[in-house]
Amino acid sequence: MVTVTGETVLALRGVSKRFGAVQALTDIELEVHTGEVVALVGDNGAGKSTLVKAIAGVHQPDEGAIEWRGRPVIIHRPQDAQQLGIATVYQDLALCDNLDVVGNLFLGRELRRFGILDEVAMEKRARALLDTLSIRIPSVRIPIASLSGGQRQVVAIARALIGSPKVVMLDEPTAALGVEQTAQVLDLVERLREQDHGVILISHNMADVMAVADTVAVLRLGRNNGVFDKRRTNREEIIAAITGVTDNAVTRRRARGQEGSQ
Amino acid sequence: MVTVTGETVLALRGVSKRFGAVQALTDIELEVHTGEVVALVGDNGAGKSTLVKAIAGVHQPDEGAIEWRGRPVIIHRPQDAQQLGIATVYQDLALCDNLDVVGNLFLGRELRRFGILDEVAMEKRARALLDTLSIRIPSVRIPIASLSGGQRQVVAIARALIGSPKVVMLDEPTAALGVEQTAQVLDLVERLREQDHGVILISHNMADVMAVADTVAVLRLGRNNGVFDKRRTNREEIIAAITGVTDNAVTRRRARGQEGSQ
Amino acid sequence: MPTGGVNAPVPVAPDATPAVDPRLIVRQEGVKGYLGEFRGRMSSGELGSLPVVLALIVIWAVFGSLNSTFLSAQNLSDLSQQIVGTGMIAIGVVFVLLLGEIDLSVGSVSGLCAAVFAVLDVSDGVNQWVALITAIAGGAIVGAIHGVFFAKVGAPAFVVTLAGNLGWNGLMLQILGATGTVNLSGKDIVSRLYSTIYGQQIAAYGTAVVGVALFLLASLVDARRRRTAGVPFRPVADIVLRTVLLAITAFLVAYTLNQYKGLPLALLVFLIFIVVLDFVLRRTSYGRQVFALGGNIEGARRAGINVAWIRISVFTICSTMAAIGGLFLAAQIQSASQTSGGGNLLMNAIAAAVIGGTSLFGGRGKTWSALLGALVIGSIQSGMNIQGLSNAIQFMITGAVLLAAVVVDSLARRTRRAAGRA
Amino acid sequence: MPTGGVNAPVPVAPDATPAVDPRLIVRQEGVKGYLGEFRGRMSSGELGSLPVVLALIVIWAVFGSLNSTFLSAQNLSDLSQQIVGTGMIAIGVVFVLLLGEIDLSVGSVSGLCAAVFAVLDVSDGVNQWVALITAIAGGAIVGAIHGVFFAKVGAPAFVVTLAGNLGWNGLMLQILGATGTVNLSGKDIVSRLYSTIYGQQIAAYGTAVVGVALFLLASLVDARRRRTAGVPFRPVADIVLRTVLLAITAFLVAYTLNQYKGLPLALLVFLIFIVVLDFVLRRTSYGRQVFALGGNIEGARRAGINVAWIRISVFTICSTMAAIGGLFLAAQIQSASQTSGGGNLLMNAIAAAVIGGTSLFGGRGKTWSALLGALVIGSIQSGMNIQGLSNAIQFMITGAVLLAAVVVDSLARRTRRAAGRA
Amino acid sequence: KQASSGGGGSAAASGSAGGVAAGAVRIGLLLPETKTTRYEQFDRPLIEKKIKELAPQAQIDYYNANQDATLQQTQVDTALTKGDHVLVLDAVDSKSIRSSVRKAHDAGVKVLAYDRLAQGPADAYVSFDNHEVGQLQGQALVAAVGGKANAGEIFMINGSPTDPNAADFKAGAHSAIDGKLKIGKEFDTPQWDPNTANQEAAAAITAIGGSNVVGAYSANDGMAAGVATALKAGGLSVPLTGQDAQLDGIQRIVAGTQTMTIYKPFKPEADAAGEIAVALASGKALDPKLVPTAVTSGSGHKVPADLITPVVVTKDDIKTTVVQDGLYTVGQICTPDYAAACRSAGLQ
Ligand SMILES: Nc1ncnc2c1ncn2[C@@H]1O[C@H](COP(=O)(O)OP(=O)(O)OP(=O)(O)O)[C@@H](O)[C@H]1O
Ligand SMILES: Nc1ncnc2c1ncn2[C@@H]1O[C@H](COP(=O)(O)OP(=O)(O)OP(=O)(O)O)[C@@H](O)[C@H]1O
Ligand SMILES: [Mg+2]
Ligand SMILES: [Mg+2]
Repeated sequence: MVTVTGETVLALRGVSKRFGAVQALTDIELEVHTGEVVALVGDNGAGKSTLVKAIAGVHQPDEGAIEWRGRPVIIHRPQDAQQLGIATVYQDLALCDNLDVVGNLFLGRELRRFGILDEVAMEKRARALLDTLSIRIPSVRIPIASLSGGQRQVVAIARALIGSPKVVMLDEPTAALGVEQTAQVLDLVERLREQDHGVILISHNMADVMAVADTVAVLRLGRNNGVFDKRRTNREEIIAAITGVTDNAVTRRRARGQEGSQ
Repeated sequence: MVTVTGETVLALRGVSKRFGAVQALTDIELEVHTGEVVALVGDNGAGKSTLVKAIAGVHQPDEGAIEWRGRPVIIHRPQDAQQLGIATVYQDLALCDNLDVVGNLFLGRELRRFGILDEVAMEKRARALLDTLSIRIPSVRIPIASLSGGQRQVVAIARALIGSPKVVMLDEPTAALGVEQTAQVLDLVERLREQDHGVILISHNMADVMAVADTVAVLRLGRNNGVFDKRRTNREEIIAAITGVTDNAVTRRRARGQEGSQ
Repeated sequence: MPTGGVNAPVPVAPDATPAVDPRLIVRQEGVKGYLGEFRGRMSSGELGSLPVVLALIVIWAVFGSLNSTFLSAQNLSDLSQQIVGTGMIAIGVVFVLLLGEIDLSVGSVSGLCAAVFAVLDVSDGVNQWVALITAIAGGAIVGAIHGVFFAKVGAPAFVVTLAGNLGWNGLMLQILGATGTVNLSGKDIVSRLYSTIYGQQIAAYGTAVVGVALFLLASLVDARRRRTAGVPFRPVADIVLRTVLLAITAFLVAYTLNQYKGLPLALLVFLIFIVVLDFVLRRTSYGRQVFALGGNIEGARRAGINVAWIRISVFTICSTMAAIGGLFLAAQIQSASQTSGGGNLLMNAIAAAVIGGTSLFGGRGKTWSALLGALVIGSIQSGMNIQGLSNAIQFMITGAVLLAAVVVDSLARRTRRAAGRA
Repeated sequence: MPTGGVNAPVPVAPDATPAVDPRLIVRQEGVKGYLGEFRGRMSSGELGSLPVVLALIVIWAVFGSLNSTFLSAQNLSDLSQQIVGTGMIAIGVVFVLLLGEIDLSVGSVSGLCAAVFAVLDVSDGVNQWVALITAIAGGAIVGAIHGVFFAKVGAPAFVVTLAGNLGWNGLMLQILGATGTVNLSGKDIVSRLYSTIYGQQIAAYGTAVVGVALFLLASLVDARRRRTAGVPFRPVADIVLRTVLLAITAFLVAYTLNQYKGLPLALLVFLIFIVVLDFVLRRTSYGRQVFALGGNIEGARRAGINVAWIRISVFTICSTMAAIGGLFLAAQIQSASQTSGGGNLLMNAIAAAVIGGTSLFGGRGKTWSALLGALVIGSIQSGMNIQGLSNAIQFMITGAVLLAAVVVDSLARRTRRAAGRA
Repeated sequence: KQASSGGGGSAAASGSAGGVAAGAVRIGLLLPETKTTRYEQFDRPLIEKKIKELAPQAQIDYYNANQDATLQQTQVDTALTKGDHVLVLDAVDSKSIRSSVRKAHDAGVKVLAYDRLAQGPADAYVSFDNHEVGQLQGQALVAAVGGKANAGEIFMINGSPTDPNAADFKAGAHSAIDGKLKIGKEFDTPQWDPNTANQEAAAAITAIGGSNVVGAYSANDGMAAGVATALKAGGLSVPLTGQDAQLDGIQRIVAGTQTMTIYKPFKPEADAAGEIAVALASGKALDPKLVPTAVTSGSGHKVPADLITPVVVTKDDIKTTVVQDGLYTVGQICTPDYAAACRSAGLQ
């Protein structure tokens, strides 16, 4: 349906995932190309985060395959995904509350000097990184537990950028961010695209999605519900796909929109 | 600066709060009237959540007083706030992961029958409540730990409505919500106003704020930075107050806005 | 870029009820559905107590095959009494574990209260009921003291109860001081609580019938109410299946007990405590709040729960149960001595709760864990006794069996962990 | 409603660096600032080890005033050696506690390894170095076994190590079997590790000087690097103040030791272990990952940390330290017996770690806790011994002192809890 | 005495065929703990050997209560379930075992109180007198201190406060020491722990003042290990007692760091127990030769008894006691570390 120039870096083929009595994902197909920003949208509980976690190695899919640069790979653990070059910002952030900002940013890939942690270099780099994201954090040496929601989210985003990932997955990265920080993150997404990275962006904010996405993939009740090329679609079409075209939600919403603009 | 008809139900007088080496709040003044929606806005880390927690009894202010219907009150613990009639949706939700949806919704105010938990009545009421918020939750008997981010947020919002609060404080209630759920929550806020409740709404989404707020109070770096009457202000003025007028952020932003619209 | 429509406040039709989630895999009715669900749970590792029961069955089979006396009615009947003391203490431990805390004083407290009863009743000649109530109330007060230091002063429960472990043991030694071991008369209420065995066939069978009938009735009433209220309910076939399973177990136990001497009062009291406290945990606001505290203390506090009060009460319950357990243990050997509450009692009580499936990290568990865990530990002990090995070998085998029991459980839960929910 | 400007992607000037947060209350330079910060920390309850040190000073003052022998050089020197065995084990426990787990087998493992050494060295006449290495490696293997059952099979560490507690104790009895207690020769490496005391004045003072100098040097080098890199650094006045405090402590200790026999090798080895493992925890990726696991396992896993490997290694470290501690304890009585590793050793080791300030809930603690906690427990024990009270009274007082020590700590942390961060 | 009682034993064994079907004799052996070497190392094999000798078909069930009175009670239950005819019962707590003894008695099972006089209707008793053990220790210490009695003080390291037997040793020792030696410090040692004993001794030495210490009482050899190192660390060489004749204790005596230990000739005790047990199994009245005396237990029961005298072992009579009785060989005692000391003690 969509044609993009870049090479296909990541592809999902018929991925399904069940939790107990809930079939969270059914037969999901998804492709991400280099230099492409794929927005993954869907209602609450549509399965977006589950999909991201399946790619990141947090959950193993029950069925289906994940392909990396055209070759099927098995991602058992988050390490595997990282080694492939997939960086993830989780919706629940998954930071270690007891570590300080620097500790969290570099967790698992600490900078070392003679085999010993190079705190000075890490601290310097951390400050630089946070500054580009326009966030004020009282000190990079206070534990994450004492940061505000938005400050934590920025730390989680900054963390994803520390390795040199090929594909970055951002699960609602701007949910808790202020206006300026949101702009910075969107800017960052565009910079990632310019550097030929693949990006999966999950967001409920249509304005953000329309601003940066190349492709919009819609999930509904754990199933694919359409992939749209940003240039050839509009907001209404996507919202219709999110809430279900068969459902009369779209009609209702249109009516409301007209009412609202009266 | 702002004149509202309703009675002043909640007022803060010179509230300050310090955490270790961080002065999170300095001399905050705030008034909430019955039937008024006060939007509390500010940059990340501005101190919004800290303020809400101070009112809710989670933190004790170091200085300053909280007035309830004109009389100073001391709120030691969350119970105290609840007894006054203040319900709070926290940014971090503060749900009990091991309890199911019903358990969380009614926590601390369970419905009883002959002194025993009335699970049937609670389950029925829970379903009804979640339905009005348009959320799909597989079952109200699964533990909160297995819900999606948005589903949890809706549970937290529903919980605040179960008592019959006089003042409702919502700390970024729509951060993780889908388009339809967001609309429902905004709708709910308006219903609360119609019922003459006071509402404090924290949000980074200017569209939401402008849609439902009567008054917009801006925090910046832990200090009051202006209270605006919605009818007599505009988005740009508020954003300027958020990012700091003395700062040149506003000018920069305007320039960008024009660039963007070129 | 069009906005408006999405974020603007919109009136919602009150009938905008979403249909049932289509992704929810609904269970079929009847036995078939039951089996289907069982398979589903098995693959997702949500088997509850089943793995422990399985481990228990394996333990019994092995010891039974090594020596037939193990499965004799007499030994099983003895076992059913021997587990009561530790089991009672383990019930209290379950409460504390539900908070995510630990109580290291239960051994000492049980010894202290046994000593208080014995000295009052035997040495001081106080009325036995007064002695009994003093002993149990003493346990409650001890628990409240722990609770206050933990909840109000904020000292870690581990250290508070460790201090209690020493302090109360000292107090017990002081109380027993002059005389050392005090033998009970054998005719007092506590001794009788243990030595009474209802020999009539009807006692055991009757209890089984009443228990099963109550269960059936409660299930049916609940299902009816739920159906009327329009919320999901358990189908009748399902209720019948569960009742039949319960009935088989109950009658097997009653039959075995009747083969020897009959229904021991101690076992009956133990079961009553379990059922009542299970009810408290699952069906009252109090119990709900205990679970909430174990799940997320800050969440519970913000929900307006009086955290300090719940904590103090839980420690009080724990020490009270320790006191009751201590009385049963004293009744078992018909004396209170300086060794009371010592030895492996503390570890056994905690291990019983943990092996029975109560999490050490709070918020997950049930009083039935105490029964299951005490059975596992008691069975290993009993089996070892019958084998008559040297202590060195016995310790090693006990360790190995304990490990095996918990490995069975862990393997069954594996999938669950993989899903990040354990 | 105008939108555009806010959510649209905008190029950001790379120099859009926010200024330093104006709300950060910056400390003044020099002693005044130091005191100011101290007051601030006091009021917000972030005093680190200070409350425990305070509790320790109170304990010493009280026992010292009751009986002057308590503060005699001889007693303090004895104390400095007596704490080593338990302290070494407590270091290992700190590691496990950092994960939020517990190891109940340390007592048995320490006894097992002592027995292995004694039997190999004395009874079997193996080269003492081989015996030593076998014993310590044995401890490591035991720990790895626990780790595998915990990390790979997923059995709760509590039960795995409880099983280990029994099993390894059985193995120890088996190993000692034929002869029972085995006396060390008194000339072997292990005995000498304990009995060696460097009598020259220079030994203690020299060690103190070297330690203080290294601390000063490291602080200065670090401050210089930080200043060059433009990140916040500790002002020189501050470094000097800390160094002076350290120097005073170090020289007081050295002076006291020299008053009696000199610097005990055991104490020196203990301090070296603490410093080295503290370095591992705070300055290496490995240590960082241990803390991360204790803070948020799922977070650590998602950060790509090999959770299983860290867990196994931590349990290996813990058992290895238990083995080393066991050798020191055997050296203390110059024999390995069936009671080795029994008694209160397990509880004392865990209590030492917890009282020293390591959290039972993971993610917070340091190896120095082992020293502080072992000192508190050792001091109470020693003070009680000097008083020579009856055991009943002694237990009660020990419990009370333990409670008092932890209450001091808790009250100091109160504000912190009030801020919802403990 | 040994020979004659042996003869009586075999007579009883052959007679047992009448009482219980030959070969079906089941004897339960219940020992209290494993932390002291003697029980599993000596008592168990010796008693089993004797019983096998007298009644080759006999089946012996072994239980060890691991110092836990409640566990011992369940073990008695198990023994009754298994159908043991005679229980050789070494009580963890001689008082609290009463209900179990009565239960066995009611079930028609004979109880031989071994080593410790269990309360309740026991049928026979074989033992050393705990009080006497303490007394012998005390006397030996008084003798060893000798003329220095007034030059300083001793300290006492008693056994576990939760072990009723420790109280007997303590009382016996006091009866010999009080008035003859000055006791500077006295400790009860939880769980007989040697490391704790070490710390207690160090504290005592500090408190009394090194040069003022003229002797040390340790209730058993295990704790004596800890006391000996503390004395050594304090640069002291003073008399030190012990009990149980553990190998390490004997070695310390050879090396001179311990003065004495109490050797309870386990073999005669165990042999007597074996004989009486087999005799009890026969169901007939006990031959008075087997139980020459009688004692009254704490519960007021008169129990026929055979009391065996404990022996004090010092450097001089190692050869004539433990070595002669085959408890240890000279080779076991005189390991290379002790070779020199052994030679000077005349052992090699
Ligand atoms: N660990 C789990 N156990 C059981 N069910 C789960 C689990 N995780 C997710 N689910 C279920 O799977 C469905 C999809 O959840 P998911 O978190 O992927 O939604 P989402 O699209 O990210 O929603 P949101 O926009 O609210 O974040 C939900 O119905 C949820 O209840
Ligand atoms: N418990 C705490 N300990 C220390 N500092 C804290 C604590 N809680 C908040 N702070 C600090 O107080 C400041 C205000 O935090 P707050 O959570 O109130 O911000 P906020 O306005 O809600 O931001 P956001 O929009 O990101 O949620 C932050 O700089 C934060 O670091
Ligand atoms: Mg999500
Ligand atoms: Mg906030």
